[in-house]
Amino acid sequence: MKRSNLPLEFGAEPMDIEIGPSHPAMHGITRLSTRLDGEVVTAVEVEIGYLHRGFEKECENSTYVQVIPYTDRLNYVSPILNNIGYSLAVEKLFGLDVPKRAQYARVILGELSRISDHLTCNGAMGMEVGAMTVFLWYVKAREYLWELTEEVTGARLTHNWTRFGGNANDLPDTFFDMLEERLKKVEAVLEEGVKMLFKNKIFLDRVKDVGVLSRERAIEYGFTGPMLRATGEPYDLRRAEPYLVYNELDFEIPVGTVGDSYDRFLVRHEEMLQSISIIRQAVAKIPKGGHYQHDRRAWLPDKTEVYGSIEGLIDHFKVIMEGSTPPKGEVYQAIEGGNGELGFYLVSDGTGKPYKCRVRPPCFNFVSALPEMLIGHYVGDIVPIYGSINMIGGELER
Amino acid sequence: MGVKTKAPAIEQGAFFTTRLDAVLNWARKYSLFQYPFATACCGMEFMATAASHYDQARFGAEIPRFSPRQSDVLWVAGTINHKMAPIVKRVHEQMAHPKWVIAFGACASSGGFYQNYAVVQGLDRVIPVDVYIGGCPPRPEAVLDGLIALQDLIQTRGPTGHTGINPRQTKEVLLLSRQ
Amino acid sequence: MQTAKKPSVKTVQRQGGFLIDLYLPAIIGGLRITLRHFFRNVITQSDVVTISYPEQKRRISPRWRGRHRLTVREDGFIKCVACYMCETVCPAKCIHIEAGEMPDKSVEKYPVVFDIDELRCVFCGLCVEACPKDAIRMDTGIYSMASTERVTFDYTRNMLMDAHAKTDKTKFPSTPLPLTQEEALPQSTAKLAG
Amino acid sequence: MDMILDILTIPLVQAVIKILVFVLGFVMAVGTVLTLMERKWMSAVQDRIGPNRANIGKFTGHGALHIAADGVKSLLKEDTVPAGADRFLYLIAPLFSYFPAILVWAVIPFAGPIGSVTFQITDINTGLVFIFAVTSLGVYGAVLGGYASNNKYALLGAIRTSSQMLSYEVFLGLSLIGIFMVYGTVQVSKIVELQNTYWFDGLIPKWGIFTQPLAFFLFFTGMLAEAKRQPFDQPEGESEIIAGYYLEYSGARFSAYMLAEYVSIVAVSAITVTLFFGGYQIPWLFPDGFHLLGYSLALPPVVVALLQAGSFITKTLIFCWLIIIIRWTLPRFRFDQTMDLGWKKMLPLSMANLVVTALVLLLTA
Repeated sequence: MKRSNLPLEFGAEPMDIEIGPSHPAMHGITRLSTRLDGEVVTAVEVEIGYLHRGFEKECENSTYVQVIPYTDRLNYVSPILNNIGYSLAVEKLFGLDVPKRAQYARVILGELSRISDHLTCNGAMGMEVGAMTVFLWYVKAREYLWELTEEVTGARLTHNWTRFGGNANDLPDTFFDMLEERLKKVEAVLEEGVKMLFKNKIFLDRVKDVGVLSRERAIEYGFTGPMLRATGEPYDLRRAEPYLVYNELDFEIPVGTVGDSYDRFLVRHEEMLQSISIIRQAVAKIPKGGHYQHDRRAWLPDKTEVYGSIEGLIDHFKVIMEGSTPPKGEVYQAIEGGNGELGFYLVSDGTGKPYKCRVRPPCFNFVSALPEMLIGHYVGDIVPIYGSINMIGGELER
Repeated sequence: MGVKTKAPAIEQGAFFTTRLDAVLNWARKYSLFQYPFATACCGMEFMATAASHYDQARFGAEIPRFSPRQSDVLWVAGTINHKMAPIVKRVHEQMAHPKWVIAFGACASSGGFYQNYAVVQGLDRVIPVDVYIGGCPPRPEAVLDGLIALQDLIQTRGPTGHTGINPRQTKEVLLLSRQ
Repeated sequence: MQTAKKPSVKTVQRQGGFLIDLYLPAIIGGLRITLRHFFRNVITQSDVVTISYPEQKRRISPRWRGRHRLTVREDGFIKCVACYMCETVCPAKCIHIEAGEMPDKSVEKYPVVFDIDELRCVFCGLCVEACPKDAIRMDTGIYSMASTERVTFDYTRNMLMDAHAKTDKTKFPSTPLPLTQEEALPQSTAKLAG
Repeated sequence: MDMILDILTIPLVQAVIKILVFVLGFVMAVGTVLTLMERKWMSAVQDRIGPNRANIGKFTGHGALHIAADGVKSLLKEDTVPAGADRFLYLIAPLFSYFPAILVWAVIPFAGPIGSVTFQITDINTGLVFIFAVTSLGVYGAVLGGYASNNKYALLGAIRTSSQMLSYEVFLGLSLIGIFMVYGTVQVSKIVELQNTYWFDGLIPKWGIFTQPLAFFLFFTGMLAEAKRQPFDQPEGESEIIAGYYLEYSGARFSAYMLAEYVSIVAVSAITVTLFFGGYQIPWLFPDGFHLLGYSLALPPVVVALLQAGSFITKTLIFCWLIIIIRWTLPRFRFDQTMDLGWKKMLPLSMANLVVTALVLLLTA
């Protein structure tokens, strides 16, 4: 148990209190064993594992394409980003090229996913300090985006949308018809959120200067994503190690100055606005063309071929019976997920199933740093600090 | 596997329902305080159901009470693994009678596609379940249908719900032995 | 590997200062917004986004992956040829097929048993993609399954074919991916068996 | 007939009737309805519809029947007593939470007197002091409940309640001393009557809000804290200590706590209205009718009393509504910030208010 060196107030007896695993502030699944001196946290131990679902073991027993639905459920607030990360890793293994249109489509849906992730996180942070209304408005905005993704992928949350060599289906016309209207609605909700929270002293008092982690400590802990950027380090994989077509798009990387909950909140807010701008640019630039490039080792041929030719049918059967068979080798591919660097490390032994599939979840590092962030703060601070790290059980514990 | 038919309808004669019971059950079904035991992805859809677009509150199932004493219905939304199972059981035991349980989504109902060492293959191996909602995760519409199904159950069966452990009537391939 | 572009950085603006320390301006500003919502919703209901679900239903995407159906040929026989593709690709292992032969050899192979445990199904849609015969689809538009009994989630072949008969094909046109066999074969003379 | 009238003149009988009408007929009824109205109003703020499904046949009453459903259900729910609880205290604690919210009504006038009949349960001449004495009892319900539950969360809630309520009482009292000074009395009926005097030839009434504007803000904030409403609901602090001091209560006792919260909202509103918004007074309405700028309209005393009661009830309801809307607008303070606000900001401010009031009175006297 990590302890602080603070002397006990009044020499009172400390109180041990278990927070979680089922506690409104723990998002369901983490346990904090805390020791309190009055209301001040003096020691914390984080226990995780309440949502361990054996993701990596499941991957070893599944073919490459069967893993895609599992990745949906890693970070279940921004599933498409996981899809994209995993597919990029497998495509790297294969050496596949993805059609330009599919890449743009991935960027568009990926950024929609990022917005929905940040909406949930910021809304939940509002809820945890008592601003329930803001949370419900943010969830309402998220609903607008989910309708959009549903239009493309056929599911609200667990999309299973990317394939090796492209996407399962193309962006339909209805999607583009709805998009601009929905983005406007989301912007309106964000604007309301700004008015409700951003200048409210009560909210600012709750989040300012709590959970501070310096830039150096954050880097030592391996922070990435909004948590790192809030400390002032402009590290964003979309720029640092560009993938897809992010090099063709303009956006700014928001950074904070202090590295407290408040900076994280602001960075996420600004990122949503940047994502909206990225989506607008991508929609203007998206080329015509195919959404899927067939490679016979990777995934199914076009249905026309399957129905019409014996070679197509054999390819189809082979890839399903044996799975996609990438060459032997190992790759690491990381993308900027909702929470930070979401990396997939794949080892292929040339068979249809991954020999090893390891995920680098961004929020594992955040949770490891939790004791350092919490100790010395009040009980009431646990909640907004915990909310600001956006712990997602699915990717934390896999 | 043989042909399955629909679940047998609840036998009307088997339960002697008086007028008073009907009124009491009516009250129970429109005042369902909930304990959202949200662990995973389904929790997101639970939020969506409670939020403005679907507004679960219309059915009187508002007010998430995180104290098991004060809640009537336990929504188990998300995967329950072996580490979490005792906690669900404990929360269920702490709930004041009458209480009901809704298994929300594939993972809670049956383990979903996590058929491995970590995951409990269905919540009904740990606590009795009154309503199952299929889907991964279920759409909010499905959730509301589940809630309506629970309300119907309360109206017809009264406070007991499904007594005892639900018989596992599916002939699924069990990868794990019973816990 | 693409080359890294120089990032443009924007420092977020932290709020603070005397006006904020007064509490009241922000409280009044917040109240203005909530009151606007309140009065709009009480008087005209113009902001209310709620869908009164059992009575009102939202339009769902034609691509929505709902409960399965098993399609049939024009002569009414099941299209499925029991090739086990869907069972193989299913990550949830929720499909169970047993193949059989017709005695008169009019059909080479067909599913005697085709069960789906919809409670285990994760609605990923891989079975639809994996089907070489366009025999299984998830475009029934049935998005809601809830029951007090577990058995009601076990769907047999006949129940799934029944879902096909009941599907409103105009409301949910064929998904772009599985073209029908007839569409796919305008130039081919030989029909595949089945 | 004469006998009935005779009985009605006995003060005790009058008091009992008044208690029944005011407390049961108004306070409890409004408190109960507020439980539903909070849900409906918060839905309106959040772009939702809110409860509307409970029905008898076709009748739903826009959700009104949910009150009945909630009431019946909670009576039927199992009454849990946690292991290790102090059983006696645990069982009686919910009753204590009602004391302040109900007793306060003893001194609050609903309308002006008609002859010798007053619309006030009792008009003790230390009314305001009585209100203080009673509101400070409110802490017992929470502290006993939290202490007796044998639960650490509940205990934290209880500790928070006691320190919050005790601290806020201090400046609550100080902020009201200004009212004493301005009206020169602590008798509630007198304070209300004096709020019907006017500045500028009968144009602007001397309501508390105009004579003591700063005190109003301080008092209202303090009262929110006394009622444990957001932004001061740390004792219940839903997101961190779950339900605070009533965490372990279920069924009827839990509803008792919930209802007590709403009843205390009504009480808070009524006190605020009485002291700062003229109580039952309608501007320019005197016991014999309206008088404004030389124009006048004579009214019989019964009509005046009815108008006054209506005005009092309307004002109270508006405040109930405002308190609920505030809850769904603002985040909540952290516990130590609540204390900071009380001791470091509110207390000096209320003292400053006293000094300024005293100076002004001295100069104008």
